[in-house]
Amino acid sequence: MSGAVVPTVRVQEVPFDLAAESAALTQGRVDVGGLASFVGLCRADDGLAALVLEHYPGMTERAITAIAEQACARWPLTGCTVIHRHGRLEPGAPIVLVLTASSHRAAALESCAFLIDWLKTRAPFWKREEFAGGAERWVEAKAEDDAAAARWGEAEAARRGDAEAARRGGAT
Amino acid sequence: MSGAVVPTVRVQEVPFDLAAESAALTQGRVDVGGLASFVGLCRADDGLAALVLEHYPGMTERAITAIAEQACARWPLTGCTVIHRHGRLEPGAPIVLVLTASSHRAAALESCAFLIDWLKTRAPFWKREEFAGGAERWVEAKAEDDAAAARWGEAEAARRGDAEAARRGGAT
Amino acid sequence: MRVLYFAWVRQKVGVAEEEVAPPPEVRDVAGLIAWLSARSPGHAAAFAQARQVRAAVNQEFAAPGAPVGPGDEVAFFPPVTGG
Amino acid sequence: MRVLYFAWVRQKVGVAEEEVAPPPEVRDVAGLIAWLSARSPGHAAAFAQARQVRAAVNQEFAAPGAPVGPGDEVAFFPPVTGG
Repeated sequence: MSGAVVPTVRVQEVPFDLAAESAALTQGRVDVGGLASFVGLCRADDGLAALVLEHYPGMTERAITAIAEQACARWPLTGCTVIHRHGRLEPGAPIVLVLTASSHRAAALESCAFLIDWLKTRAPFWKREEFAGGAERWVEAKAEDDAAAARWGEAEAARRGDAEAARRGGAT
Repeated sequence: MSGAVVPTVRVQEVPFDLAAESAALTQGRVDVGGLASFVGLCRADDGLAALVLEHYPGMTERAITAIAEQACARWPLTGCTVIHRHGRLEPGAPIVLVLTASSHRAAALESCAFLIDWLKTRAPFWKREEFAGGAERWVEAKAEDDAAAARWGEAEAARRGDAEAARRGGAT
Repeated sequence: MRVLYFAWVRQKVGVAEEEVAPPPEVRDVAGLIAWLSARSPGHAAAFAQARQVRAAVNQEFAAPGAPVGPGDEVAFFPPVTGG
Repeated sequence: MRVLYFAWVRQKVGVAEEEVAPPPEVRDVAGLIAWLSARSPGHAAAFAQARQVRAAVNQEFAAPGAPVGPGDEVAFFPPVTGG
């Protein structure tokens, strides 16, 4: 880890405040040149009525923190915030916020994309879709998300000592 | 142009409101899966006291609108907002906001990075740095910014009929 | 040993968590899965598609060969889908 | 023809804009630069490093060979630095 920057990670049921979180990374500072953010929202695909996000209290926060610390080590960030909601979320609701700040815009933009790609494939969440007619379905992990995460160099991460990445894989 | 999405472009002296602009692209909608944003801020490098941004009223708005329309044609966006400030900005002040919304996170993230790279090299702004001691200096265009913009495929843009890109280059 | 289940693995097993005391020959994640599968039809159904089940030991992702023992917290769940 | 200057080009010329009526043989951006350079020491200084000066005709970036004529709005400025 590069030392100074400690990421802010929260897993919560309530909505997050993009403006307040942005201000927390920039207010009173004169060394931040770029602030990148990504907000993931719930879409109403195929008549979706709600998305119910289950998480693993304790492990989910740990896994996200490990990913965020990896981003802080890989890019020269001045700040990093990841907030992921759980519980029942209706279409239009914000689900996840990733915020990265750096002196340089490329570091902020790249680390933000890196974090959201990793959250998709590594953060311990499970999504159940509830449809208007009463049907339910567990969302399956997507191959395209694995591909997006892989472009950040899983091999390189393992070499650099990311034990979690090295141990990744199915239980059987 | 892909038709539906008309980007919001503003060049203004007053600050912008990230939360309000984000809400404008998502509120009441259930088709937005991802909202990417980038805020560029004024850093206090080398004892900088202020950055004075000059623009070309009329042309600056036109050039940014052309770039934003290109992003809307290249990615399946549901919304796109670019706000660029001019005038005297002190360290810590936000300078530029790029917001892109899409059903898919990759489209939002990529188009946001594309827009900020292009703004750096194509938007008609000139920056004068004022230092604590009274010294002043015009900021020169950076080769690294040109390289960042070039990775989005200037040649491809020209082939697709982007007349402005084709005509790019020095006056002499 | 505390065992937790999430998402459809939890639904099939029928409980979110349980305390178990497997015999000493259960040494790793794969061995624990085999032993748990014999506890009930629900457990058997949950682990029937074992390739679809992921594990964590003490809140870290774990491969089938990862060791497990008394006092460990072991979790089973489908592939994760965050973001 | 309306001519606008920005940033250090404006500072060297000494005015932000001016109305000019170049002779008919001034047909393009390069010709206009040559003609303007003779108007004053300030103009000459602004265009001395001509490779550092960019142009726009009617608010579109323009190359040295771009045509200019009466009624056009022509602007000269250093390479842009937005963002």
